Amino acid sequence: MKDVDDKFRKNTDPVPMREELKPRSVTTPDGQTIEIEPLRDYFCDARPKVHPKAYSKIVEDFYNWARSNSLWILGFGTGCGAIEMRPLMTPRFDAYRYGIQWRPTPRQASLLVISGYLSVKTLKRAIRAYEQMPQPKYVMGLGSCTINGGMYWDSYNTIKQLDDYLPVDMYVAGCMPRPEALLHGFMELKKRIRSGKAEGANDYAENFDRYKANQKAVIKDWDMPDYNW
Amino acid sequence: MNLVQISLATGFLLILLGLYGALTNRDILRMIVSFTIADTGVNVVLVAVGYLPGREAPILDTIPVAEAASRITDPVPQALVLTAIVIGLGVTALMLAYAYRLFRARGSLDISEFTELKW
Amino acid sequence: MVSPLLILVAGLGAAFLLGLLRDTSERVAFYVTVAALGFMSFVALSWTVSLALGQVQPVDIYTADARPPFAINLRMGLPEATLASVVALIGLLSAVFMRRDLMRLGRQSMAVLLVLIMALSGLIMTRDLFNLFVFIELIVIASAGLVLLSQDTRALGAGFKYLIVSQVISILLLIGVIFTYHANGSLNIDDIAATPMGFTGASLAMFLVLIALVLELKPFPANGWALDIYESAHPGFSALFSAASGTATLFAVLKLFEASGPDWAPLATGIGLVTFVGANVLALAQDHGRRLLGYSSVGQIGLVLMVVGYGADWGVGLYYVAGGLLISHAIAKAGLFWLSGMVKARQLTDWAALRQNPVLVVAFATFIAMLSGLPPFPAFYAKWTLVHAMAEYADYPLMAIFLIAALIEAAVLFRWFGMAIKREATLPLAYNLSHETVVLIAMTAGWVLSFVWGPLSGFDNLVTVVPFLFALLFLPLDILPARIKNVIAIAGLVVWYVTSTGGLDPLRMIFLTIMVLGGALLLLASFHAKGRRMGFYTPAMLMFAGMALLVTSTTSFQFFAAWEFLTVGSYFLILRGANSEPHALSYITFSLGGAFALLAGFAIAAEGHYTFYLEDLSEVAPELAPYVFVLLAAGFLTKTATMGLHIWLPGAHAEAETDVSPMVSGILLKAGLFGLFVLVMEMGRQELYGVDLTVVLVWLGAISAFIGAVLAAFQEDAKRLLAYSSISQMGYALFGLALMNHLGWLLAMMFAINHFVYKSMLFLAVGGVKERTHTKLMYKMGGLITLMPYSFVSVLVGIIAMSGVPPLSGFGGRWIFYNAIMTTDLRLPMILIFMAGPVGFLYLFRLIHTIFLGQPKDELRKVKEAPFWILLPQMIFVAFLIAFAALPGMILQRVDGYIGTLFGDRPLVWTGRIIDSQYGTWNPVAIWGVIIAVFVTVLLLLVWMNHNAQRVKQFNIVFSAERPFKPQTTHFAWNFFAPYRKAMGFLEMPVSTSFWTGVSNALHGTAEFARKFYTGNGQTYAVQLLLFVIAVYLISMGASS
Amino acid sequence: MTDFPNFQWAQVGYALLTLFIVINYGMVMTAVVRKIGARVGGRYGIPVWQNYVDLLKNIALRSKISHGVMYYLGPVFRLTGGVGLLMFVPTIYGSEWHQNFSYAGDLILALYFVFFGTLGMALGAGESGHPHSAIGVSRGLAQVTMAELPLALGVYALSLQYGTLDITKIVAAQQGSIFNWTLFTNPIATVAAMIAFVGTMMRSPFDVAMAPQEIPIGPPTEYHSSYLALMQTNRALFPVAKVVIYMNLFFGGATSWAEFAIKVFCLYMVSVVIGVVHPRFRVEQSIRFFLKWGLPIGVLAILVV
Repeated sequence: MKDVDDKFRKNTDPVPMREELKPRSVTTPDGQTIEIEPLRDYFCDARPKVHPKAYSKIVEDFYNWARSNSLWILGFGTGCGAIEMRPLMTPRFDAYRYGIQWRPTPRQASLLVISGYLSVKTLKRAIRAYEQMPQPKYVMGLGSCTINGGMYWDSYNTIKQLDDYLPVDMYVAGCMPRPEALLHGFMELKKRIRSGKAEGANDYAENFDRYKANQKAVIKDWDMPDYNW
Repeated sequence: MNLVQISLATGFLLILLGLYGALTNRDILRMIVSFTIADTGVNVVLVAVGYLPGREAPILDTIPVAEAASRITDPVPQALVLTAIVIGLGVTALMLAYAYRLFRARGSLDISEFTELKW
Repeated sequence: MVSPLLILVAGLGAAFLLGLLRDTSERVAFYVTVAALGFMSFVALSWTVSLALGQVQPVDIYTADARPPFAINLRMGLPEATLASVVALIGLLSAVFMRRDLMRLGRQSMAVLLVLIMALSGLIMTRDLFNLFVFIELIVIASAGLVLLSQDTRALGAGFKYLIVSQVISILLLIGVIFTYHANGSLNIDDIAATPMGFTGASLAMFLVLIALVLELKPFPANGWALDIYESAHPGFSALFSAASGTATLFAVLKLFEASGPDWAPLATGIGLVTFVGANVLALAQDHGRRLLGYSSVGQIGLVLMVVGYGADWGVGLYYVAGGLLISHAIAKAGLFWLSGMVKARQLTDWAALRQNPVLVVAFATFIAMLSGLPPFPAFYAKWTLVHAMAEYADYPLMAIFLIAALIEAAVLFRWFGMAIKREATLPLAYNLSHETVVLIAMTAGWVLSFVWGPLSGFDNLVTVVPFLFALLFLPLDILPARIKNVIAIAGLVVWYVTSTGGLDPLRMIFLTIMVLGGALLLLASFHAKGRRMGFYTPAMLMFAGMALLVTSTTSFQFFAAWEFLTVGSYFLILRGANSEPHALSYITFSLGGAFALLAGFAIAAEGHYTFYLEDLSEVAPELAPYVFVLLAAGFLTKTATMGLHIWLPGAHAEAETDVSPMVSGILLKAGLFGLFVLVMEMGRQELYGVDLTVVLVWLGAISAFIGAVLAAFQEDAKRLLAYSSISQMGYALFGLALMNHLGWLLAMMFAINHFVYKSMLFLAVGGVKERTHTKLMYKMGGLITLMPYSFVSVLVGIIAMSGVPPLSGFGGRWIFYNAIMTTDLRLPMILIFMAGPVGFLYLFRLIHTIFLGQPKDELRKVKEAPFWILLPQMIFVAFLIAFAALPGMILQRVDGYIGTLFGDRPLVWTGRIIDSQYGTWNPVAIWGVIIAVFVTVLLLLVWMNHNAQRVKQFNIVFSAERPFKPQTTHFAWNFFAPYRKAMGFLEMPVSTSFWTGVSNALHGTAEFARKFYTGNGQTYAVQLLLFVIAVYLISMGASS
Repeated sequence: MTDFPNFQWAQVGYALLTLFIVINYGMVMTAVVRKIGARVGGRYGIPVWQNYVDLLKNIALRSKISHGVMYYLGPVFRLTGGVGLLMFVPTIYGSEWHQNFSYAGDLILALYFVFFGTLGMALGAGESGHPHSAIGVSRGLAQVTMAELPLALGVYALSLQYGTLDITKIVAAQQGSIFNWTLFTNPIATVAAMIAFVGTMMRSPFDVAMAPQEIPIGPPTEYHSSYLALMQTNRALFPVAKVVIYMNLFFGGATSWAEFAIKVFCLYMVSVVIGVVHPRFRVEQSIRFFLKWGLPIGVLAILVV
């Protein structure tokens, strides 16, 4: 391959750590010098736990019923599917009647809707948002882009298959799926939750290393702890 | 105008003259001279105040002591004048000494040049 | 007894003897000089003592065996003997001080010194007018000679200017003397007939004599020559020139004013006042130490001159007052000039060199206190008497001018003192044992003088008041380690508390408890200090002494003296803070201004009675009462830092040391509140121009409460925030007090207690944090809750209590507040109070949030909990707050009963621990019960559900799917209430700061401009002198006709 | 037990009953209100039991985090504030059962206890370390400084009018006829207080403190699971408790649960109706609003009493 200049080869050098995350030493008011290691000092480094179900099946079923009827979606839109979610709040579709509401903060959300293709850059944010949601939590992938890359299957910076990176509970196919399909997806998700099968968070915790490996394989600039509490 | 008035006028004239001189001349020596003139004026005034027309100088050698009180002029101003002259001399001498030292130290006798202390 | 004439003989004789010595034997000459001066001092002193003890009678010495008018006579009475002693002693000490320079210049200079002292003594003793002139001329010649001692070449010019002016004066004097002689036929002062002022020859002659002598006193503005001498002469000589010459000349002036009759007294008063005011104003712009001393000398002598004129008919009282002022001035000024000899550089800031030697600092402080008329020094009694006399004769404008000038003088002096304490010197101290000894003798003399003067005053001898002595005890004890001193101090306070509680009413009892016992409690925090902590305990105990005395005082004099004690003590305390120099200055200026308002108020109230019982405030003549009320209130409001008079407080409280801030905030402010209590208790409602003054106070309180809170919300500095909050809290207390009803007073009392507790606690907590973080800026902190949990708890309890949220004790205050306002007709001020309430949340939340919550900063990740000793009082306060909140009756019930006896009503009914008013109920125990029950239940519920929560770290926050960058950019703290500022920021407009800055700038500008008047040209000075004489003549003749 | 006059353990039971009724009423009412809002917008809206499901869901969450002690205590303070407020105010006039612990204090206690929860919540939110929490608190506190003012003035006017601070007495004075209500006897004070009411209900236009997307719902942004459950409970309880105060002071109180339900609902709807038709104010705008409208009316109220 004579026509390839070596200088234009793919850069495989590891990305240097962000300046603000590098260990550094600071001087305390008393004049001591202390070491700061931001990743250790600023972030909780515990791994996610696998949370058992409630002791009693009746209670767990009851909880699952509540969970399924109180789906709080994180207001996080990626790709073109984000626009399909808006009609759900309108009189025509009115997802509220199914106990579906939108919350602005991951802490209070239980459903992360990945509404379209995820660029690598957005993936990092999606991972953070997902990990910050309390368990049990659910992930829904919209459109073919999240299933197999869709029309971006050969793109240089989108991920091709969402469940390599996050435990997906429900895919809604289509390009894009219409709001009706979304509603249907929610209904199916509810069924899944009620049946006790929607344990994606536990799956994520169990296979944490695999998920991380996958994530880190595409996210070169990994500037956060392994698990974002 | 009797003698007293004339001498009083003269005295005051000298005082004013002296003061005028002292306050308008910048040369220290001239100032000192002016003050001497003013001093003299004061002395003249002193004597003039003590003068009683028709009486003699208060020298008791020539006047019997018993009559002294009615014949001599008031002796006190005369005594005062003597003292004042002596003191005036002392002050003048001191001023001259100062003038000398000022000139030695600063090479000038202009009073307006010694204003580094102010405000 | 040896003849007093020997004083003169010894001086002259020794001077002649020196002439016989060889030029080379300086040492012998010096000993001869010292021996002669010692002998003169001895004679003078022995006469003083004998005369004072009544062992001998005053004598007249007739020279030449003839009686006046045929010969000169001298008199030795107690005043003469005392002043001669002062002159001779200062001469002796100055000789010792100037030893090296005297030896350098040889025996001639010593002879001149001897002649000077002799002439000064003669000037004091002589009763002959011409003899007076001769002595004055001798003094002039000797002084001009001694000026040459200085190694400063500029002194030559100064000396010559002095001679020029002296010539003019002597001309005036001689003409005056001869015509006075002509008019009276005698030169004896006692023979001079009282001359009415008028366009007569005799009057003109009298005028010339008087004005010539007055000119010797360097009256403002005809005194440029003297200032030049002060600035350039040898400090030892300046001491003589200021202290000895001034003293002697002033006495001569006094003699002549006594002789010339009452018509002339206003002349002295006028010139004295103008001089006092002018010199002090101009001194504001000085930064040269000795020239400042010169201005101060001029001012002080002007003050005495004013007293001489004003008190012409006081008889012995005049000697007491003027003498006290004069001798104080002599000692202090001599001492300061001697001190200036040990300070090499000339700027005021260079006096910082004194810090190398703490004893000298004490001496410096003593001299400054003597000059400013602070207790226990004679000038204090003098000031008291003078102002009372002015009030008696209803000379209010004069009193006002005098007090303002005195205030300016104090500001000048304390500005200087502050510089000496806080700045850095450019050159080290020129230490010399004999110099220090001389200074210390002067200092001792000052204290002895106070000891002698005290009992003569007819009041308590302030030097021997036990708390004051206790404070002084710490001066020698200062070599001990701080901890031992702290134990002594606490023990002292507790013992004083235990022994002095008897017979106090509950109101005073509470104030005493807060001030003394509370002080002891706060001193626990001082155990934290390491080392010796020099100069802390004396001021602190002085402050506590003042407060202890304040509460137990019964007369206005005791009250005022205590007030001055605590003011001065707290000033020194505040000055100890790292950056507190300007704030301490503004504190002392405002405080003394307030104190002078008190003085004026008491004086007017007393109507000529020098002893005035505080309870008689209720019987002040109705036409005076409103003015008395205004003045006293102004004084107290300065202390409580009411809006408008508050600008000293934030800096003073914020910059003070960790354990000082709670003292000056938690305790010291209560002194003002106590004063206000006494004021409204005794005087009740007063009306001025139809305005009820208590209504004005209500408004002031409300404005302070509101604006103080708003300003607090905008502070970045934690201690400043607390300081502004104090203004707000004191506003509430003032408001309650001024409501003039039972519950209002109870409210004020409640605030007094609460504010003491939680403000002390918060200041300690913030101080403890500052000890660790080394900053007071809140936005630099954050997230300290885990590192300093105890401090957090104390701040938490403090802010809940302060904000008035149930169940803590602040709520009680609010409850009483609402009940109090139900019974008043005033409604509009409530609006401000209502507005102030929620604003309190703003600053309180900011305080706790930005320090303890939010994001910890890198450099503060490892800080430790505040030191134990700083925490200990806080925890005691926390316990107290909780107990007081649950059982407020344990304190309030007695106070309530007492206030009930004053108003004759009983608005609160105490049933067990329940408090009922006409309007509502307050059941603290039930409130606690319900809140605790609910809280615990909910908490248990949460723990049951969330016991397994994962503890996360500071950056584990949802950040819009990002992560925080750095703690500094994640901690929301700076300009915390930006939205509020946008809406209400106009309230930040520094109206009162601008006003006071304007006043200060105007004064400084005036001083800076006016001092250009002293051109430095000897001839100009002489012209000014003549113009001054003419102006005075025209004015006085104009006034008399 | 002199501190608890006539205390019987049964009182605790009564109080719990009140609490139970009020919480449930609040749960349903807020849902109904939302449903009404949805119907106005042409939607079907949430089920009326949705609040219960959400509450249960939040309690059922498995993983929880804690930012520290104060964070943990924040919701406790919050709910204690709500429950306490209810406990310190008589709910049903004339009913022995629902006087709660109102003998602990009077109107002043209620007014100041309102801040208990707010303060604790603000502290808890502060410890989470989230700047948005602090920003929300800053806005909320800044706004409340002015929003509470007309209420304070109105209450002052009212207590002057009735000569008492005792809520029961104030309610008693309004019995008999609808025209005895403060609303009619002192309309100015009522208007002033209602301005404060609208201002402190955390609804549009005065809800910039919890702007949902800009500073994701402000102070509670870090709260979740049972913390959130406690706060949701308080969300249902607190407005009702607060409305009860207004009802007692200005609208004749309630003599039965039915009257209670209607009055509380109507009063609550005032803020809702205003909320749905007004866009959000910035903080300084709302402060100026209260200065311009609330303050003068409040001043008028205390001047004309």
